[in-house]
Amino acid sequence: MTLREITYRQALNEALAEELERDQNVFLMGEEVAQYNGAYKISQGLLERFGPKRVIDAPIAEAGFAGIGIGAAMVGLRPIVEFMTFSFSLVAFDQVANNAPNIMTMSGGQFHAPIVFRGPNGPAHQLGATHMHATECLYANFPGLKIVVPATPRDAKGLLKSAVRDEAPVLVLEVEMLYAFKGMVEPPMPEFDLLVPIGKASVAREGSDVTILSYGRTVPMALHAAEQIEKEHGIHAEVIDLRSIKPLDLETILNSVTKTHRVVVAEQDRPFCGIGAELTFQIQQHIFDELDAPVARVAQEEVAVPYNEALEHAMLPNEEKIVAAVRATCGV
Amino acid sequence: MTLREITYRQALNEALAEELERDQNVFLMGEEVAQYNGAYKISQGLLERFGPKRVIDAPIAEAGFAGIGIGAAMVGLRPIVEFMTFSFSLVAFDQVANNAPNIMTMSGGQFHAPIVFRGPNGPAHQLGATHMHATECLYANFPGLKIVVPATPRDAKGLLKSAVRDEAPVLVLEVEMLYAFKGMVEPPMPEFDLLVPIGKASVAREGSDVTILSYGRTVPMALHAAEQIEKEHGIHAEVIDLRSIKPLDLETILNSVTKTHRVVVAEQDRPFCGIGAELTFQIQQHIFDELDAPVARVAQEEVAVPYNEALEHAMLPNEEKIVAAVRATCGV
Amino acid sequence: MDKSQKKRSELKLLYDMLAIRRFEEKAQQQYQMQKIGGFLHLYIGQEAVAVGSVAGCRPEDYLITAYRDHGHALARGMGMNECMAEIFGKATGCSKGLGGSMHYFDKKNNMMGGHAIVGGHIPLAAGLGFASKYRGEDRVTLCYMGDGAINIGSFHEALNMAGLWKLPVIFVCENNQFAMGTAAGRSNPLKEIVDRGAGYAMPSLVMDGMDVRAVRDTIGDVCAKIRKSPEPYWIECRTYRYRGHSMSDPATYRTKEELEKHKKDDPITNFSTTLLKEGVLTEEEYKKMDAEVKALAAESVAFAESSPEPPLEDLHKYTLPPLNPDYQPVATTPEIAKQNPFNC
Amino acid sequence: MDKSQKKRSELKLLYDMLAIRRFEEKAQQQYQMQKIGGFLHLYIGQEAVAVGSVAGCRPEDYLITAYRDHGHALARGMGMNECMAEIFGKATGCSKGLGGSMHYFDKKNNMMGGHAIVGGHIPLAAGLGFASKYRGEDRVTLCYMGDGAINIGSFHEALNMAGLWKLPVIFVCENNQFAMGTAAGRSNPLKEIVDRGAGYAMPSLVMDGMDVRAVRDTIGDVCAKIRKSPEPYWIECRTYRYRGHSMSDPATYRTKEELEKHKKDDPITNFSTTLLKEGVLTEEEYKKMDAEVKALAAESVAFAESSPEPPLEDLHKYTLPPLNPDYQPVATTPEIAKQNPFNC
Ligand SMILES: Cc1ncc(C[n+]2csc(CCOP(=O)(O)OP(=O)(O)O)c2C)c(N)n1
Ligand SMILES: Cc1ncc(C[n+]2csc(CCOP(=O)(O)OP(=O)(O)O)c2C)c(N)n1
Ligand SMILES: [Mg+2]
Ligand SMILES: [Mg+2]
Repeated sequence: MTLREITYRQALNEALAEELERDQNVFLMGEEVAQYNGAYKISQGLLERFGPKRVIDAPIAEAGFAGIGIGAAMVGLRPIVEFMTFSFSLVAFDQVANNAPNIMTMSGGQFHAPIVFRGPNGPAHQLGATHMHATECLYANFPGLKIVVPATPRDAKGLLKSAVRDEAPVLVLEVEMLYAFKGMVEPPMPEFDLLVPIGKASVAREGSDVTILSYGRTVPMALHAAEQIEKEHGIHAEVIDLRSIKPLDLETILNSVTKTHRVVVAEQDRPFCGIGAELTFQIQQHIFDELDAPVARVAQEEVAVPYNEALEHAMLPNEEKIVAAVRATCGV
Repeated sequence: MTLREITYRQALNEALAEELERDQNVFLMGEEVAQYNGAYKISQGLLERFGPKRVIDAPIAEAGFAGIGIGAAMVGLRPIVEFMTFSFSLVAFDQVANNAPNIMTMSGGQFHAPIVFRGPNGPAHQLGATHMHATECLYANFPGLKIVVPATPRDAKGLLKSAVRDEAPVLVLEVEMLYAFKGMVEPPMPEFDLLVPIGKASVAREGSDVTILSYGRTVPMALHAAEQIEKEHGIHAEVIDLRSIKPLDLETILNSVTKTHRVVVAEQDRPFCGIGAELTFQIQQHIFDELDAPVARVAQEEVAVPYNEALEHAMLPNEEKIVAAVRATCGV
Repeated sequence: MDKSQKKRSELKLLYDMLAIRRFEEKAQQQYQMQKIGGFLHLYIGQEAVAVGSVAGCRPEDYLITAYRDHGHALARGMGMNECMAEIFGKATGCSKGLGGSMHYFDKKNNMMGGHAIVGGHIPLAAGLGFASKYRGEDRVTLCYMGDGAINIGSFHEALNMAGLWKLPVIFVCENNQFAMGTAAGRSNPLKEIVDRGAGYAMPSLVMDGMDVRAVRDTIGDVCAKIRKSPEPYWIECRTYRYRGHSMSDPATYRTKEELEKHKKDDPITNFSTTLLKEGVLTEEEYKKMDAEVKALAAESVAFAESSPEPPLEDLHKYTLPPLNPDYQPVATTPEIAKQNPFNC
Repeated sequence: MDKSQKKRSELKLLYDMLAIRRFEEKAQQQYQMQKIGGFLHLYIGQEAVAVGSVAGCRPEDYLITAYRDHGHALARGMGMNECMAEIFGKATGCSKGLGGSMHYFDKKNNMMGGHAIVGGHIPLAAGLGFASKYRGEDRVTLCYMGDGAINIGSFHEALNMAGLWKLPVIFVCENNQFAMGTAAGRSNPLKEIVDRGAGYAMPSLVMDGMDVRAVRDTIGDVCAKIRKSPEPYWIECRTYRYRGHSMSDPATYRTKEELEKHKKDDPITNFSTTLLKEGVLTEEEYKKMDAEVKALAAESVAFAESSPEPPLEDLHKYTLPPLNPDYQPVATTPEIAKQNPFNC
């Protein structure tokens, strides 16, 4: 099997194409996904290949088309709904968080909604206060939703495909800042059907002295920080890429921390009731005695995102902040 | 000054009346707040007293009237917007979380939105999966919002009045299950202008062996649990009523834990990325070495709320679960 | 349809309306006896809408509505037992006791649920219509909502897209004059609710929701048109609810006279009188019918009471559906694991 | 107005349109030179709408719009310097460099902001109108939105309430034919966008957005009516954007011919030609005017470049406003502290 180097964007595009090809019930709906080929060109060429019945431009009506997806999913279609960004999912919040995951309980198991909501999520560049919301911790609060955040092209493809096959509503939270990023991926279908399991973290870098828990945008930051800290301070950091926010792969996390006894969470979201808070709770709950230092977190600052570039940089998580947190945690 | 015993409902009603009386710019808007006197009768008599200009029935359009409130607040009115329940604020999520708190940053400080969003929030009784959302951890993730959860009639009155006076958008998350609950409160205006400070927790019960962090619905549960555990096991639990979720009164929390070295969080919301997770992070970050046991949490179970009463009881936090968590934390 | 078939079908309309009313009277009584928790929204007065419209469409057509859903469920063929058991929260309920009064679902009868967030189900209805059109089926979706629901965003978004994509959905506004205590004229600026369809270039009709035949025939005609060439309709259906919004509402926002006036236009009395006049029904038969549904309603309480609670062990069972067997996750291959994706 | 006043005011219309165009051309150039980050949505082609409507209302009337806000800001009297500095993210920007292109605010000019969530500002506009009516002022609010914004829920909710409560708000739909790449006919089922007003029983008009005098006069008339007796209006304003949706959009969804056709109807060329014909303007004066605004635009870049960045220490300054001095929190009194509120 020959691997190819493709971009994260291309990987998502392949995933969509393969799933549209595989199952007539799969369709893609969202703003500008068809004729425009996607605001971020994730759906490039799909309208031409699959036609306007399967690749559908929607009006600006996120709650409406999210709900249309849920309704269609209840009777057996497999909708993939694109939010141009997940910041715009906030106007569809009730549909995503209150309808999709609850249908199964409310109907006593008669109906459920196998739907994928996908699109870029979290920090981008200079888009201001309303356009850069990292929504993972908001949706993670709702039982019945699965949430994945791919950090590599391979995971982007494999997790999105798995999401389409999953029976639960799955949020695929993509990272705009990684769309152009390249990585090795198995050949496309029919040669290889790449399904990355939802709920499994990956050890992106092995290490023994400290665990950096990262996902999405912070994975490359954490890896670079780990390199630097090894060079400059001889500290061997293990970097875990969560990949799946829900379900969480607690086993991989706890194994790592049991080895390193120190944790830095590098999260792309806001801190208060964020992913880092949850990880900290679960780690100390399960292996309190293994912790040699408090869990540290690197997250956004507690402010609305400013437009100015320097202030934006100062408020977002970054490599230097991770390095500093690791040093503080390890006392060097 | 003679204290009176009034209900939580009456206390809220007094707060509204006093603030409407004090400032012509204050108005109350929401579904059924006027002619119907409020779905939960919080606004009883206010239409009659202040007239239809100040007490306004809105159509079922939460995003719309939340936004109307924000717009009016930008130019100096002081809106109090009632959500019939905060579960219905999910359809207004973008307005509450993305407009109200961001206006100040986006306008470089020229505008801000001194608005109060209030209404019952969190678990009620047998209302099913869509009607009982505890939204505190969702909104707490957004910088620029203040969030209070009164647990007593006095706090209900004093926090709501402070919220109206605050320049920030403030969410007053009431507890439906406590509306009929009675407590002592200072006399009304003009005799006494009761303003409970936002951002200060209260020690609802002193103790030395373990700290139970509670708020809203879980305050009475925690107090009862504390009584029981003292009687049955001789454990002296300190119960803290957070009152304010944001800003958090870290000082009071850390002082207590520094004394007791053990913590149980009793929260009314869902666990994943909930209030307990954030409290745990902050406690271990600041006083890691003071903790003799992992922080435990009692929260909702990770499921959509079932209608059936027994299942509902099993999925919500309750006294017995708090007792069990305290016992486990204290090893008895 | 021959004459006896016709007679049977007309009698069934009456029977179904009567069944709904007796069922709900029983439910109300049980609520007052505190055997039922949560909210209970009664449909009494509006029975002709659900019964007539169900009679006007086919069993495979999708039905979806708000929380005031008992009428639609029973009209659709769901049994009183499973409906009563549901509000008792029992395992034998139509939603296994997990949904309650506001969430009656029945897959086999294409009852796509009662839904408790005002307007939240209207996009789902468009989604059902979308699915039918996607599959090339001639199914129609009937989406019911209240007069208060036409003011919320999801209503607008769904109707706009249904209109744009010509989805086979009938949007039926059950204008019972009030949203809780808010008279319809206090929640929208329209002369008549039917006018709202103009904003979506949608064919729009008014129908008399107190006349079961009129409802049946109108829905029948519209369904026939839609099956030939899919497109959505906007129908204002004028009706009235006799009870408060929910059990906790004394409905002081209207006068006794107003209520009495509307009760004089009762869909059941009206229709039974007509059938008596037409000689399709005798007083005797009517009494028998009423006794029958009353007995069924009483039985449903006994059924509900004696039914088991959903097992506590099932608490986590309905949160996440099991994985699809055709889903074969692949673990990271060693080749890939060796890659250094971020060039460090 | 005497003749020379009239001349001045007509020339100002031209001047303002030209200023917007030259400002944006400069901004576009700076963006291409990567001096500006984030999104940049140009208003070029639509200038007559902002300029005409601002001229038709009073300075105290509120203006609020979406992210394509440069035109409204400049028309409203904001300076090029503060506007250019804003997209450079500088402390001297109209929103202190914290808002960027999509968030131009100016309190003293009653510019209530550009807003980036489609439709999210429409309820705020209703809120501004609500405040004016609440206070008994005769202020009007002008709320601009795109043709794509009329399909989202917040639009519906805001228009419904504005209609219901007769709020003094003019809702101006700048129908520039596209929402990003979606032609208006692909996002709503209406024959004409003006028809959407019927769903709210709202007086509705079409105006030619390429004719600055027509816009001014229409808005002027409507404002006069509203000041006498408050009520909202729905106005479809037909216009066209020459550039892509934002700087990253090559706008391949339309033909060159279509674009060229619309450019022939250019609001600036049209109006300057008229003024020349009418003898109100000379070629000479026009050139001078153009040179002047070009110089101002160039200067604004220099101003923006030489302006300071907002201080890093201010990062937390705009998250929470300081407490109101009339707010006097009271600590728990000892009497109350002794109470045992939960009876334990
Ligand atoms: C989004 C939302 N807001 C508010 C409510 C509370 N609520 C439930 S029913 C109702 C009135 C609805 O009236 P209408 O649509 O006319 O239906 P009817 O009850 O008359 O059948 C309200 C306000 C809700 N369930 N959802
Ligand atoms: C709720 C929401 N959904 C999507 C977007 C992304 N978006 C920004 S502008 C735009 C098109 C809007 O078109 P229109 O309303 O016609 O305004 P125009 O750009 O033509 O001025 C879209 C889809 C957004 N900002 N907000
Ligand atoms: Mg109604
Ligand atoms: Mg447009």
